[in-house]
This record gives sequence, C-alpha cells and structure tokens, in this order.
Amino acid sequence: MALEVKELKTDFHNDWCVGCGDFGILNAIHMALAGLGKQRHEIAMFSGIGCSGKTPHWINTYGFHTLHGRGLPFAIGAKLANPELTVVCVGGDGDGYGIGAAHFLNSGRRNVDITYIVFDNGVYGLTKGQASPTLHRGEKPKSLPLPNINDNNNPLAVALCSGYTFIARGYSYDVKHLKDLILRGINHKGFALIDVLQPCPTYNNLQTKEWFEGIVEDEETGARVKGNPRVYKLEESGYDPVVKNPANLEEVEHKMSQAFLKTQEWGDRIPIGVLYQIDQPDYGARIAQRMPSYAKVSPAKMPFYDLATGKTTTDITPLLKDFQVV
Amino acid sequence: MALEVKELKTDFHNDWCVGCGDFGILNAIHMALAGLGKQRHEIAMFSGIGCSGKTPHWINTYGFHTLHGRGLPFAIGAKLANPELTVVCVGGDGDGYGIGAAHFLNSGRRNVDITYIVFDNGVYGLTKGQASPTLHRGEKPKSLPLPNINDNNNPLAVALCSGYTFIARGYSYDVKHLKDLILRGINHKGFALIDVLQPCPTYNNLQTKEWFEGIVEDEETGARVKGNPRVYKLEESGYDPVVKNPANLEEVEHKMSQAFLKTQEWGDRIPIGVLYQIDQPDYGARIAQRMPSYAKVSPAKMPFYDLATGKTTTDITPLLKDFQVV
Amino acid sequence: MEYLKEIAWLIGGPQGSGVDSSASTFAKALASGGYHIFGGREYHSNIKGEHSYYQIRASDKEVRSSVNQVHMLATFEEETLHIHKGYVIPGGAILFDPTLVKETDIGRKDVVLVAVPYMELIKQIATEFGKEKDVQKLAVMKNVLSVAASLALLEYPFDLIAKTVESFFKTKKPKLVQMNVRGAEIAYNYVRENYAKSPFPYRLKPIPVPAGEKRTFLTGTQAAALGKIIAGCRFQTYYPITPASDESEFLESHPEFGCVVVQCEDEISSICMAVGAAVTGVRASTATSGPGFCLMVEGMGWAGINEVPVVIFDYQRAGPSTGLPTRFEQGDLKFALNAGHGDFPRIIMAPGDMDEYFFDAIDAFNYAERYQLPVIVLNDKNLANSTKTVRWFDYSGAKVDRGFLLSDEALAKYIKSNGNGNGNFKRFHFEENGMSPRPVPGQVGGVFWNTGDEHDEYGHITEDPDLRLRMMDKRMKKLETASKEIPLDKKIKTYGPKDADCLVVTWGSTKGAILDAMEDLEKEGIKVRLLQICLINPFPTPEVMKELSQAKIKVGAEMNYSGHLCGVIRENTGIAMDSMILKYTGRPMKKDEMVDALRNIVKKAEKKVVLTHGA
Amino acid sequence: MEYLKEIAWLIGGPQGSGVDSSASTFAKALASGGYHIFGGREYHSNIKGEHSYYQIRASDKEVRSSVNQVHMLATFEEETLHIHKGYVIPGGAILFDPTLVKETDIGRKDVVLVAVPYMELIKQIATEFGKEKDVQKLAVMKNVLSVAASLALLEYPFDLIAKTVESFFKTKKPKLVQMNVRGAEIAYNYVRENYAKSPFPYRLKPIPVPAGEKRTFLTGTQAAALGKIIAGCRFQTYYPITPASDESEFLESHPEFGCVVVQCEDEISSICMAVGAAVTGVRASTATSGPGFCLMVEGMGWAGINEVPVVIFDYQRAGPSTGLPTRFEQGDLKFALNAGHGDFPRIIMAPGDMDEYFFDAIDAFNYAERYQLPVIVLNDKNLANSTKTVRWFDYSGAKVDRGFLLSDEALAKYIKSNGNGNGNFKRFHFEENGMSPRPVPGQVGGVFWNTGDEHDEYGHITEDPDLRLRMMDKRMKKLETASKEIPLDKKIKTYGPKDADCLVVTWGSTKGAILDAMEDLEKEGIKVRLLQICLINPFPTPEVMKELSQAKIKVGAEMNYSGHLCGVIRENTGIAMDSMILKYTGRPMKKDEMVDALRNIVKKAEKKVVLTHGA
Ligand SMILES: Cc1ncc(C[n+]2csc(CCOP(=O)(O)OP(=O)(O)O)c2C)c(N)n1
Ligand SMILES: Cc1ncc(C[n+]2csc(CCOP(=O)(O)OP(=O)(O)O)c2C)c(N)n1
Ligand code: SF4
Ligand code: SF4
Ligand SMILES: [Mg+2]
Ligand SMILES: [Mg+2]
Repeated sequence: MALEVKELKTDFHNDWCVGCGDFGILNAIHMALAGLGKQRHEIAMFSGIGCSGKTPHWINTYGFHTLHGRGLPFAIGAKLANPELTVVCVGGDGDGYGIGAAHFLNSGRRNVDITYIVFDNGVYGLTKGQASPTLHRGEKPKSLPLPNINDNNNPLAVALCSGYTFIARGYSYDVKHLKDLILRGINHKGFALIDVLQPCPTYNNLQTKEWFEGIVEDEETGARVKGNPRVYKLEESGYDPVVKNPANLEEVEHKMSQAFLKTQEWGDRIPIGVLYQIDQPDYGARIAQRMPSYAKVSPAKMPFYDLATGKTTTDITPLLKDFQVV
Repeated sequence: MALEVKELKTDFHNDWCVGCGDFGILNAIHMALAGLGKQRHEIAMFSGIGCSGKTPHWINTYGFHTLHGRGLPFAIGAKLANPELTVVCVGGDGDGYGIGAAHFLNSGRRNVDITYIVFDNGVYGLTKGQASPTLHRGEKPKSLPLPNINDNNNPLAVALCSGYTFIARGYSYDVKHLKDLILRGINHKGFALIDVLQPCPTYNNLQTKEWFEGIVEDEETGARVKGNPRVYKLEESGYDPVVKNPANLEEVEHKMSQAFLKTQEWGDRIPIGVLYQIDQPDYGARIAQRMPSYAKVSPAKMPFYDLATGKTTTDITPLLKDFQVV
Repeated sequence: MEYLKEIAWLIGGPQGSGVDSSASTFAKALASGGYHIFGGREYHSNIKGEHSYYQIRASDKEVRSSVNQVHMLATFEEETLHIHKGYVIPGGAILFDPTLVKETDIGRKDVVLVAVPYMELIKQIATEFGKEKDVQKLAVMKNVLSVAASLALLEYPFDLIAKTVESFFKTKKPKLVQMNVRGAEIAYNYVRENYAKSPFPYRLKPIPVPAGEKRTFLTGTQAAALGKIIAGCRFQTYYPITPASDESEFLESHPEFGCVVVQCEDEISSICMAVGAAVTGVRASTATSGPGFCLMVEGMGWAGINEVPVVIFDYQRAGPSTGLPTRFEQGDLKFALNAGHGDFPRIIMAPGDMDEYFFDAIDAFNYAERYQLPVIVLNDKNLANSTKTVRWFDYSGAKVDRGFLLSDEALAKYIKSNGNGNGNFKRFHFEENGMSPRPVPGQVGGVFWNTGDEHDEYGHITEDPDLRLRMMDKRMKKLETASKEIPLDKKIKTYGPKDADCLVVTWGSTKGAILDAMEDLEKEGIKVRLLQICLINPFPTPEVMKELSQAKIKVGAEMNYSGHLCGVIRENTGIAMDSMILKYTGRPMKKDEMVDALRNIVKKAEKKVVLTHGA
Repeated sequence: MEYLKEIAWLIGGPQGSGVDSSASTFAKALASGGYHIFGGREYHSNIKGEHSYYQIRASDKEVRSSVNQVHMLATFEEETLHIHKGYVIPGGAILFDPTLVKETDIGRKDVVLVAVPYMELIKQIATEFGKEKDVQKLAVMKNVLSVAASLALLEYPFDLIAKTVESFFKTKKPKLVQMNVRGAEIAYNYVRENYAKSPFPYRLKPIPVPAGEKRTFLTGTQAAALGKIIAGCRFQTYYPITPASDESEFLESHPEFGCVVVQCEDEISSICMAVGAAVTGVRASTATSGPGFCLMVEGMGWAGINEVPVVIFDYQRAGPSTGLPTRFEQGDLKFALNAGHGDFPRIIMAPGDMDEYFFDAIDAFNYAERYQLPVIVLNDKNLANSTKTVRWFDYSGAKVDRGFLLSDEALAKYIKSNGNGNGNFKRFHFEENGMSPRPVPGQVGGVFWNTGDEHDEYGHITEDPDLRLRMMDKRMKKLETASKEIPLDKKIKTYGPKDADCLVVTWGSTKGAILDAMEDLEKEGIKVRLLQICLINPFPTPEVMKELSQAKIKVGAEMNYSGHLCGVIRENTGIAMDSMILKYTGRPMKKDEMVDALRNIVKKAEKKVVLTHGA
C-alpha cells in the first residue's frame, strides 16, 4: 500500500520565505517518496544545516537534521548500520560543497547506497546570503555589498571525478521532472547525487526563476515574456548517461567525457537530468565480501545478548586462546 | 646572488625510511628553491602532518609544520598576509585529499599564488600504511590485512574541476623533471598543484619504483630488467597544457577536455608533467581590486601605530560620526 | 500627566518586516533627544516570517538591559499583540490595527488601546504622493507609522522624529525620504488628534546632554569591529555564523582600513588561516560562535604550542549543538578554558558592555602579541545584537604593545649580540618570563621553524624528555607573567558599596541587568555589590579571593545551566557561592527579574533562582 | 646466586628492527613460566630508524609499571647502549656486540658485560642452514639471539624459550621456525659456555601458577577491543591515529564478530558516522586520540542534545597539538569534561588497568544506552601500547543494559497505552529520570525527528523558552539519575589501609605505578592509600569527599602539567590537595620515582614533585 503525498507531510510549521525554490524540492521529495512504495518508518531523511537543512521536519518519516556540512557522514552511518532503510540526505550548497567538501569528495570513494539532494541556490541562505561555493566570481547578488571574489566550484564535475555512480541535476520549479530524478536516484544501487537549481528570491536576484526559465520583463509594457529558457532537459536532447557495461573501459571513458562536457555548460544553456550513471558494487556489497554476516543481518539488528538474562551471547574464547600464556 | 642547494639543507636529523621516495622530492625542492634566485628568508615552507609533513624541517627557510590536513589554510593565510613571501606547501595524499579535502576543493576557488606539492604514495605513511585516498579499490599493499574497500579519488581531475590554474604531476625519482615542475609552479602566478608519485617502499609494495619504471625481475636470473616504464612525460608526447588566451572559452574548454582525458590515464601509461595551465587573476589581485592599499603594502607590514609612543595612527572618526546620535 | 525619566517600548512583527528599522528609528529619535538607550533584539533562526521583537529602553541615566514590562507596545499584526499584550504595565498603551483585532478582544482594560488604522493612513499618503496603485507595496510604512504614533502619544516633538526618519532613509532609500517623513507626520497627527485626551499619563521630552558629551548608537559587533580596527587587526577570517558574521561583514565593508577579510570554507580554515597570517606579523583574528569554535580547537592548540598570537572572538549563543542559534547564553566559558588536548597557555577575556567590547579588542591583540598565545574573547549574542548609546570612544590613550616582536633593526642587533652560528634563529629561546624574541618570515636572519610537535629552541621536532619539560614550563610560565603584568582593573571590576548585603559575581554582558537592578534595589534599601570577572584566564585568584572573603552573601549570576564561572571560582579559590542566579531560556536576564531574584536571596536566603522572563 | 622473584629487563634498538618482537618473546617465555609481566614500550613518531625500547618486568606478583633501573640491558647497536647503560643496577648485566663497542669503553665496571658476537653466531646458523649468502638478511635474528642470550644468563630453561620462539614464528613466518629456534639455542649455549662463571648473581626459574588460573598476554588496545566485542559494539569508525588505530585495526581483522569498521576521511566523519549509526540502534563507537578528539566536539554535542548513545574512546597521548604523538600524557581530562559549547550531559570513564579496559568498555555501552548520551572513555598511550599478563577475562557476569530502547513489541504496546494521535512518536517525552523510551528508524509507529536545534518532544525545532528550559532540565537530569544508579565500585576504587600516612588520588593508568610503589613503601613502613576516580563525570562528589576528609595528607598524582583531576576535585568538593605528583615528559611514571616522591611527601611534606624518569 503506497503512501499518499499528504501522509508524508507534517504539520510542523514551515518557515521558508514565500516564493522560495525549496518548496518545489520538498514537493518533489514528497512525491518521490510516495512513489517509492515504502512505508514511513522505512525511510530516514538526513540533512545538514541551512534553510535546506530544515527539510526533514516537513517530511513525515524518521528525520535527522544534523550539523552544518555533516549530513553525509550521519546518513552513511545510518545506512551502513541498517541497510534496510531508505536513506536520503539533503543539504545546502554551502553545506555540502563548502564546509562539507571533505565528505562530499570522499563519499564518492564508497558508493554507499543513499541519495543526496543538494539545494543549490548560490548563497548561504540561513546566514543571510553570503556567497556559496557555487556562486560565480564577479557576481553580486543583492545580499552582497561587493561582487563575489571567489570562483565557483563545479560540484557535478567534481562528483564525476570522485567516483560518484549517479550524477544528476534538477530544477526546483520542474517538480515532476525532479521527482523522477529523485526516484531514479533512490532506486539506483549506490550513491546518487542530485544537485538542484534552487532560486532563493530573498538573497539571490541573479539566478532567479526568471533567469533559469528565460522570462524577461518587456521594457515597454513591464509584462513578463517568455524568452529562451536556460534550463533544458538532457533526456530530451537524446543524451544517454548510462554506462551499459561497466567493465568496458572505453565506454566508461566515453560516457565520462560526455558528462564532463555537460558539466561545463552554464550560462545560456544549463542541462538538467541525469548526467552520468554506472553500476558499481555499493559499499554494502563490499563489506559483505569481507564479512559475510553483513549480507544476512544488519548491524542494527544483530543479536548479541540474551534478551531474558541480558547476558552476552558473543563468545571470544577462541580469541582469548590466541593470547593465552598459561 | 642565488642560493646553493647546500645552503638550503638543514642539519636536522632526517628520519625517513631508507629508500623512501620522499628524498627525491626533497632534493627537487632544494634544487628548485636554489634555482629561484631568492634568499632563504624570503621563502616560507608549509606542510601538513605525515612522513611528508616533516619536510620543512629539512629545508633551511622559514618552515611551518602545521596540522594534519591543514597545510593549505595556514599557507594561504601567510601568503595573503605577506604576498612578498614565496610560499610553498607540501603534504601527504591522506593529508591533502582525505582529511584536507574541503580545503583542497575550495582553494581552487581562490587561486592564491602558492605552490602545493602532494607526496602521493597511496598510503598513510606515518600511521603505518592504511589506505590513502589515492589507493585503488581491491589493491592490497603489504600494510593492509585485506584489500582496500574504497575507491580512489582522482586529485588531478578534481583540481581541474575546481578552478586550479596550474595542474601537474611529478615523479619522485625523476628529480630534475620534478625540479622543473616545481619551478614552473612557483613562477606560475596563482595556485599550482603538483601531485608527485612517491613510492613508499615500507608500506606500499604495489606502486613501487619498479612498478612506475617498468622494471621487472627476470624470472630465470632474478636480474632486474627494464620493461616498459609506466611513467611518461607529457611534454615529450607533444602535449600542450597551456591556455593561450583565457578569454577564449573554446580554447579553455578544449584544453580542459584534453587535460581531463589525461587525468584518466593510469595503469600502463601514467603521464607526468603539466596537465593544465591558465592565467587568471590571483586572489591578491582580487583583493587589491576591492582594497587598493593591498597592492601597495602587505597587511603584515602595514603601519598602524606610532613606533615611538605606541599610539594608534588609525583614525575611525568618520566611522564614529556615522553612528553619532548626539 | 507625567514626564518620564525612563521608558520601555516594544515593537514586534514578522522577521523581515522592518521591526529592526522601526526600533532603531524610535531609539534614535529619543537618543537625539538626549536619552540613553538600550535596545534588545529577539528573533528566530529564520529569514522571513517568524515572530521577532525589539525592546527599546530610554532613560536619563545609562540603561544596560531589558525589562519584562513595558510602557508601550506597538503592533501591526495579531501575533505580536497576542504574545506581548500581557507585558504592558497597567496604565500603559498598546497600539494595534483595528482592522485586524477588535478592541474588546484584546482583553486589557487597564491599558490605553490606541487603534492605528495603518492601511487607511497609508492610503492617504499614497494618494498624496500619487501612488494609489502601490498601496500594497507601501504597507511596509506601517513601521514608520507605528513609531510616529507611539511618539505622538508621548507628545515627543515631531521634528526629532522627522530628522531621524529623514536620516534613516537618506542613506538607505533616498527616494523615499519625503514620503516617509510625511507618513510619520500623518500618523503623528492622527494620534495627537484622536488620543490627545486619552488617559495615557506618560510624556517624554528631550533632555539636555552634558556639555561636550558625544554619543554614538551601536551594536556590540560594531563596537568590537571598531576596536579591532584601532587595535591594528589587518587580517580577519570568518565563516558565516549567527551572531558573529556581522562583525566580519562590517570589517569587510570598510576596506579603507586595509583589513583583509577572508570568507573561508569552514571554521577550521578560518582559524588556520588566521594563525598562518599571524606568523607573518600581521595582527590576525577570527570571529565565530559555538559550533564554529568547536572546529577551531585543533588549530588553536597549534597556535598554543607555537606561541602564535591569534585572537578569537567567540560570540556565544545558546547551545548545546545548534541549540537556539539566535538566542543568548553564556555557555562557552568552560569550553574556551579547556578546549584542546594537553595544556597550553591561553588568555580568556570576557567583556561585559559596549565600551569593553571596544577596548578589550585592543587589549586582546596586545596580550596576544606580548604573551605570544591565543586570546579568546567571549562576546555574546546579547550585546552583539543589542543597540546602545555609548559615550564617544576615546581611544587616544590606547597603546599598542607588540611585545617581543623584532623590528628588522632589533633583529639584526639581537643576532649580532647573541652570535648566530648557523644563521638560524632560536624562536623559542628559553626566557625567564616565558616570552622569546620573535622574528617573522621575510626578515633576514630570522629563519625558524614551527611544528605542532614538541620542539627545541629552533622549532625543530624533539622527543627529548628534558627539552619537553622545559618547553612546557616555558610556555605555561607566560600565564604567570601575564598575571603579574595585567593591571587589576583589567582583571576584575567592582561596583557598589563594600558593605553591601550581598556580592554578585558575574561575567560578560549579564553585568548589564545586574547594574540596572542594583539601582532599583538601592531605592529599596538593599545594597548590592557587583564583582565582574573580566579576565577569565589566567584567573585572578587573589583578587577574587579578597572580594569573596569580604562578602556577606556570595551570589553567582550567569546565563547557563551549570554555573560555569561559579565552578571556575571554586576550582581556583575553593569557595562555593551561597546562591546562584541562572538563566538558560536563551533570553537575556531582565532587570526586573534580577531585582526579584536578588531581593529573594537577600531576604529569603534562596539558594538557586532560575530566571525565565522573556518571550 | 640468587633466584629472583622479580626482574626488569630492557631491550632497545632502531624502530622497525624487531625490538617489539624480541620483547614479546622474552616476556612470553617468562609468562609461560608462570611470571606476571608488565611490558612498557617507548618509541618515536617515526617509521624506521629512531631509537625505541621496551622494558619487561616479570614478577611472581602482579606488576603494573616500569622501573628506572633494570637488572639487564640487551643491546645490539651503540645508541641503545649509550642511552641506557646508566640505568642498569650495579651487579646487573649488559649484553652488547663486541664488534661495535669495546668492553672498556662502556664504562660500567660494576655490571657484568656480556659480549654477544651476534654476526658470528648468525654466520654459524647460516652455515648450518646452507644460507651463507643471506647472512646480511639474517641480521634480524639478533633479536632472537639477544633474548636467548639474556635468558641463558638467567639460566632460564631453554625449552620455554624454544616454545615461545616456535609459536611466534609459526603464525608469522612458518618457514623460519626451525632456524630461529636453532639460533636461540646457539646463542643460549654460547652464553652458558662463556659466562657460566660470571659474577652475575641472578637466576630465574619457572614458578607455579595457582591451580585453575589462566592468563592472557595483551595490550591495552586489545583488551579494549575485546571489551567492545563483548559489549555488542557492531559499528566502529576511525581515522588512523597513534595510538588509537590499533584498536580499530584489531576489530577490523576479526570480521567474525560482525562489527563493521569504517576508516573515515577524518574524525569529523568518524564521530558523525558513529552517531548516525547509533540512531539506528546499533551499538556504535569511535576511537581516537587528542588531535582527532578535537575534531569530534561538534558531533558529540549533537549526540548530546539528541540523546544518542555513542561511545568515544580517547587514547590520550602527550599534547598540546601534535605534541609527542607516541608518548603518554593524561592531558585530555578537562577537555573531555568541557568539550562543546553549552551544557549537555556526558559520562566520562577512566579505566586504569587492563581489566578495566575490558570491562569498562562493556559498561560504557550500557551507560550510553541507559542514559542516552555520549560516553567518553579516557584510555591512554601508556596502557594502549603496554603488554601485560592478565587473568582470563571472565565476562560471564557481564550484563547488557539497553535502557529504554524499545523492541518492536514494546513499542507497539507503548503506543497503544499512550495513544498515538498523529502516528508520530515523542522521542523526547518528558520523564522524571530524564530518559525517554527510544524507538529506532525502521520501527512502525516510531517516527521521530532529531535536530541539533532545541526541540520539542517529537524532536521538532522549537525556540519556545519554556520548552527549552524543560528540555535542558530533562537532559541534565540524566546525570543525577546516573549518579544514583551507578554503583560505588564503578565510581571510585580504594586500595591500601584506611589509616594510611597519605592518600593518593589518581585516575587512569597512573594507578599502576602507585600500586607498585605502595608495595615497596609498605616494606619501608610507609602506609599509602590509593583513591582511584573511575567515573570522572558525573563526579562522585560525596564518595570522594568522604575519602578526602579522612586523609592525613592528600596527594594528587597525574600525568599532566596542571593537575586536571586535582582541579576537578576542588571544583566539586572545594578541597585542595596538599601535594601533587606530576609528570609531563611523555614517559609514564615509574615505580621507583613514585616511591621516592611519596616518601618525600610523607617525610618532608613536599608540595609538588615533578617526575622526570625515562629516556
Ligand atoms: C559549524 C557551523 N558553522 C556555521 C554555521 C552557521 N550556518 C548556518 S546555516 C549556514 C549556511 C547555509 O547555507 P547553505 O548550506 O547554502 O544552505 P541554505 O541556507 O542556502 O539552504 C551557516 C554557515 C553552523 N550552523 N555551523
Ligand atoms: C587530526 C589528526 N588525525 C590523525 C592524525 C594522525 N596522522 C598522522 S600522519 C597521518 C597520515 C599520514 O598520511 P599521509 O597524509 O598520506 O602522509 P604520508 O605519511 O603518507 O606522507 C595521520 C592520519 C593526526 N596527526 N591528526
Ligand atoms: S533565504 Fe532563500 S533559501 Fe532561505 S528560505 Fe528564504 S528564499 Fe529560501
Ligand atoms: S613510511 Fe613510507 S613514506 Fe614514510 S618515510 Fe617510510 S618509506 Fe617514506
Ligand atoms: Mg545555499
Ligand atoms: Mg601518504
């Protein structure tokens, strides 16, 4: 019995700004989780700190609003301890690509089976609009007194170079498309990164909904006119991100190269959709290879004591014998 | 009057293992610094923690052996505070790409004019040979009880995607070549990354000197025979890493793409040399644009008090007037 | 009708709706009329929409804290009315929007209810300015209107309001000056006309300012930043965090002083970059709050063992963890004191008012350089975000002390007189007082090393047990030296009579509420003495012992659960407090609850009072 | 000729040259002969080449510390000889290589100098095994030779040596068993032949083991890891660091127990991943040392406010900063106690011997789950790297206490009886004792939230001052509950007579040297009582007060500069120690210097003794 979207909502008061792109992402997550066919208790949402970080409180599943930049290690810990859980982590661009960058980079090395959704708004929202790592140099959103002095980093490209097995970009105002991406990400067996273009109308007046969608104000009439949308869908352009045969290194290289070029697009044309996907053993499978018990019972549920007496059921006698001297 | 190499050596006892690749890097740094035409006091070496981290103690310039993973922020702080200094930072692969990855990634956004040399040996040397972020999955160097469960990351590719303006790879047993790379890196106005393949004979019996150079043991005679060296020089293959016109976005994209492909090479063919180089305003120039005084006098030397009386020479009266109410 | 010497006024509304500017306008209008002001600001960890409020106290004497009960409450929506209506004194006034709430629903018959038909008045203005179409956009003017309406009730002269509104908009939105001044006028007149005969008894009029006295109106972060500028801080790193980032952003917006401000990728980078800068001789600093400070511990330890002068401003907010990110607590004291594995010397200062925010910043850099160690300044959200009128900072007496930093000439001379065998410098030369002469990179002959490992005099790694022992002793010796050198008035301050009924011991900004309470209690005949510990480390043990031993009742007052300072005092002196006044709701102590608490302690010997005032 | 009941033997050499295996071999040969062993290991922060040494003490009674003076020194190169020759008792013996040093150059005429021509003997072995060409490679055999030579001098039976050498090589290098046993024999015979008539007076022979007593020979990290396994720890994170990583690597090499071990990218990740795992119900832990612990503070605070049971083993090493990374200090106590901004409850334990390393690990997880908070276990480098014979761990009495963790059935029942309005769970339900029933993700009906912000009972963010107050009270209440529930013998332990001449208060592994010293002092007629504080937080104030108030002289003994525990005691009890014994050279306290220190305190009323023994 699949959940309905409304069952996934909470009555916790939402305090995002009116018109925030975050709402679209929240809706997409609600829809994707509903579409998953799981129950509320089987899902655990994790987040960092920021406007984005509050998300789990509005999703009626187990929710963990953790620390700034640290959503990933928390989420990974939970998933590895109980692989039966569906684990989704959300966070901000400052959160994930700035302070959390060491985890961002090194998580690619593990391919833990979780989905990571980054709310990419170019600013530190909750601390009042300082430049985030994705804001380009020279740009001056209204929250900055002076143009941004730092270059942006390119999270999708970095992910591609860091072992990520599912790399996608969504747009918060294309909720259905984003929902599909999230579902694909969750169903991908491995680490899925979904960077979401998320307008922050309060602080970022450059990367706005209008900008992404090419809506301009007619100078004469002041009316809003549809121009050329910047955002376009990869799948509609005939782009195929999926590596069919991971053992075929040529194919891998080809798919990576085309994805690399796609990660470089910005400005007039901004691709959304899946950029790259490959099948690789996830971390759980790798652990199970070392430790066969892992495939059978999750650490969170592994029995280690007698429930009636409280006595340990673990026997270390063989080990102690190794150390025995008399 | 240029320095001689011997003047750059210290009599501090060196405790690296016999045969460690670190020695080659140290020699190359000595030679490069000697070739720089600067005096000892004009140079500041920074490092993280690890076998590699001890390096500054053997270089007779100002030396700062900092914290594990934190060499970069220390070095950047010093350079920005006194841009007249030549600042070189060294560190390990665990140090820089693991625990220090947030700084590694975000330093690309600043293009501070320093040179960063990473001793890349695939292991955590000083803590006894655990897998570092550059060790490939499934590999089992002699220090590991079980094969490595993590994928490697690809630091040169990550650098390319993170705004680095000079990206190179050296090999610790090609000291002259490495020296040239370091000199080029130091002379590059901006952030230069030089990843150095550094055999660790004590813990890593996979990526050894023999492996890199294709030296094999003849099964019959036991003699060491030269096979196909894995390491090859980009410059000898006609590769041109330099973006001639940074404003030409097509050229930039082309040079980045070719560099990207080069970063993917590993195994039988491993390129060394400069992979990518582009001219971009360094962070100092960007600060100076906001703060013209920066171009004239470094913060470290900016006068702010009367040397005789100790009284401040800064006048905040105009500011206080902004706040005045009566 | 009564001319007040002191008034408390509160305005509230959704975050981002202009509450702060209203409060500033109100405050400045009174400040320019000669009043002393304290403005306390409360807001959620939210960008737009949650309830925030601002209390302004004005007085003919200095004020330093908020109170629980106000004379007037200005509202323009229901939530504020609902939350705060109970905190208006009988006989006070509540301004409200009659289109949203019926007078009879407010349920306060004992106060004057002033109905301000905001939108009606705004429509009138819009019409005057030919902006009928923009009425909705002009709704923000409610703020100005409510300020003007409030002051009209107090019969405060309109020209001072007009001047304040004018100067506010002149800098921010010059086009809107005229319209807002006119708006204020319309609201002012509306109230004067409709409520001239109300039973509201209170009036306010400008009061004289002592000849030659100049005052500024500042927040704590501004006072601190100004202090840093005067101190010669020319390198500041930060990572955004409430409430600390305001300080860095202020510095950043004043490039004319040459202070490089770097927004780092995290607080680890912030501390390390500041320390890296500091080794080159620049006066370097970073500012953060609890969560960020957690990430600075390792870097600070490195500065400790390498004797690098670095200054850390920790703007305390309510923890643990993310806690109440925009609320106040003094919960970092013991952490700051003990952060880091192993012992290394640090100086910890705790400024308690705006003046101390400014001047302690200067001392902080002097101490850092003289004693070559990290200095932590424990600021807090309370003062960081509060506004206050302060006497014009007279920094002409402030002196820069760079300790044993060597000029090029001094270095050359030192090398000559000490011999210079191998051309390297004994950066950690053993010295009696713990402090060694200090060159910086770039100087000829000064080449030295730093390492997080234990080191010899050159700064090279050593594991020799004897050298280790001596280096530990040398480093820790600096605290003894500092104890000797730092003057008494930088260690502790006392207020009130020696023969008081009780001695309150506190630190940081909690001082404000106590000083304010002392004035009230004196009128009741209760004499209170205040001991403020300004220097937390090295702890001024003998000085504190002396004060404590003379006290009748010893009361610890601080904004945390466990009584951090009380613990530190007992550890150092063996003396336990007789009573504690604690608060940990995230809201600063108010004058009135402090009065009650102290009265109960003196009269009823209460042992522990947990304060709770504030929405 | 004298049969010793107790002997101290030291071997040294460059790191990586086999010193550790030699020492283990020596120790196990004696252990299997019935002796109790304590082995102390000293080494540099270096991989190969620097001087390291290992002291083995063997006795017919338990031994727990090293001594300054040894009976025998085994060397095979000059550096060790040079460094340690002064620390052999008159009448003792020094083994040396006559091809490197002349007997007359050693300068010790009061000891027996045993020249062991290592390479000559090795050549002989090589020849026997037809490996003449490999003589250089066989040089490592010096280790086995020196052990055999040492035991030969003591006339210890060769078969016990042979057995030990055999079992050592059988697991590590099975091909080399024969050659090494033969090597030992040759060296043994060489010494027996050439030094049978030496004046060396000491002999050692196997002694009986009490019937039924089984002993293991372990390091501290092994004891701790075994404890974790029994405790049910099934998730461990770590980032490599000396001396903590041994524990994780041990767990990793035993996948048969199902404990997932994750090597993280840093310690921030280590703590956050462990906490993330812990919320799912697994018993989760991380192990680190000072620098890594610095990076865990923020994550620990999150666990604190969210009441997540997580266990942190901090293997203390000498700080500050990188410090002396392979040396010992008890320098993290105050940091552990105060790490984090704002107050949150934590339990801190300080095991002081191998048994406690094992059993405290079990208690740690029980406390963590029962009180739902982070537990920090303060281990240290001293015991981590020391080897000791310990009685077979009898864990049959150990019980698992999961506190208020809900099974699926219990959860269903709880929901039924409490009503379940909206299908969500009040994870932070206010409870008298501070602990709320706890479901985990995956359980039906248990959906709750966690946040680093202050929260309501469901775990949703709140800024309400009243809820905040109650949540703080609730959380902190757990420490009071713990204080009541934890039995006395887990809080403090006492040794020695009540009417002692002095009471020594200590924590952690320093206990070893004190207990050893007490036995010696008793013989001198000085009676010492030891108070070991096992539970650092919540501090056992009344229990400690009681002991202190009965003491004649109160002595604090700890391995740090400032006397951390002494400070904590004074903060909690107001009582200052009369004397302190401190050491901060990075080398553990030795029995003999402890004897001297205590004697001087009792006889000469010394106030502060700083110990310095150990190369
Ligand atoms: C260690 C630490 N440093 C700083 C902060 C303050 N802080 C809260 S939210 C935030 C930035 C949020 O920006 P982003 O991650 O982009 O999320 P957004 O608000 O834009 O969704 C920061 C710096 C913190 N909570 N913790
Ligand atoms: C915060 C912290 N964690 C862990 C360590 C322990 N540590 C010392 S060196 C090292 C790893 C060194 O590996 P790498 O950076 O690759 O340098 P290498 O020794 O291989 O040159 C580690 C983890 C530390 N010093 N600080
Ligand atoms: S500040 Fe920006 S990101 Fe945050 S809630 Fe408001 S609009 Fe959204
Ligand atoms: S452990 Fe490896 S990297 Fe370190 S000094 Fe030895 S050989 Fe070099
Ligand atoms: Mg953002
Ligand atoms: Mg390495």
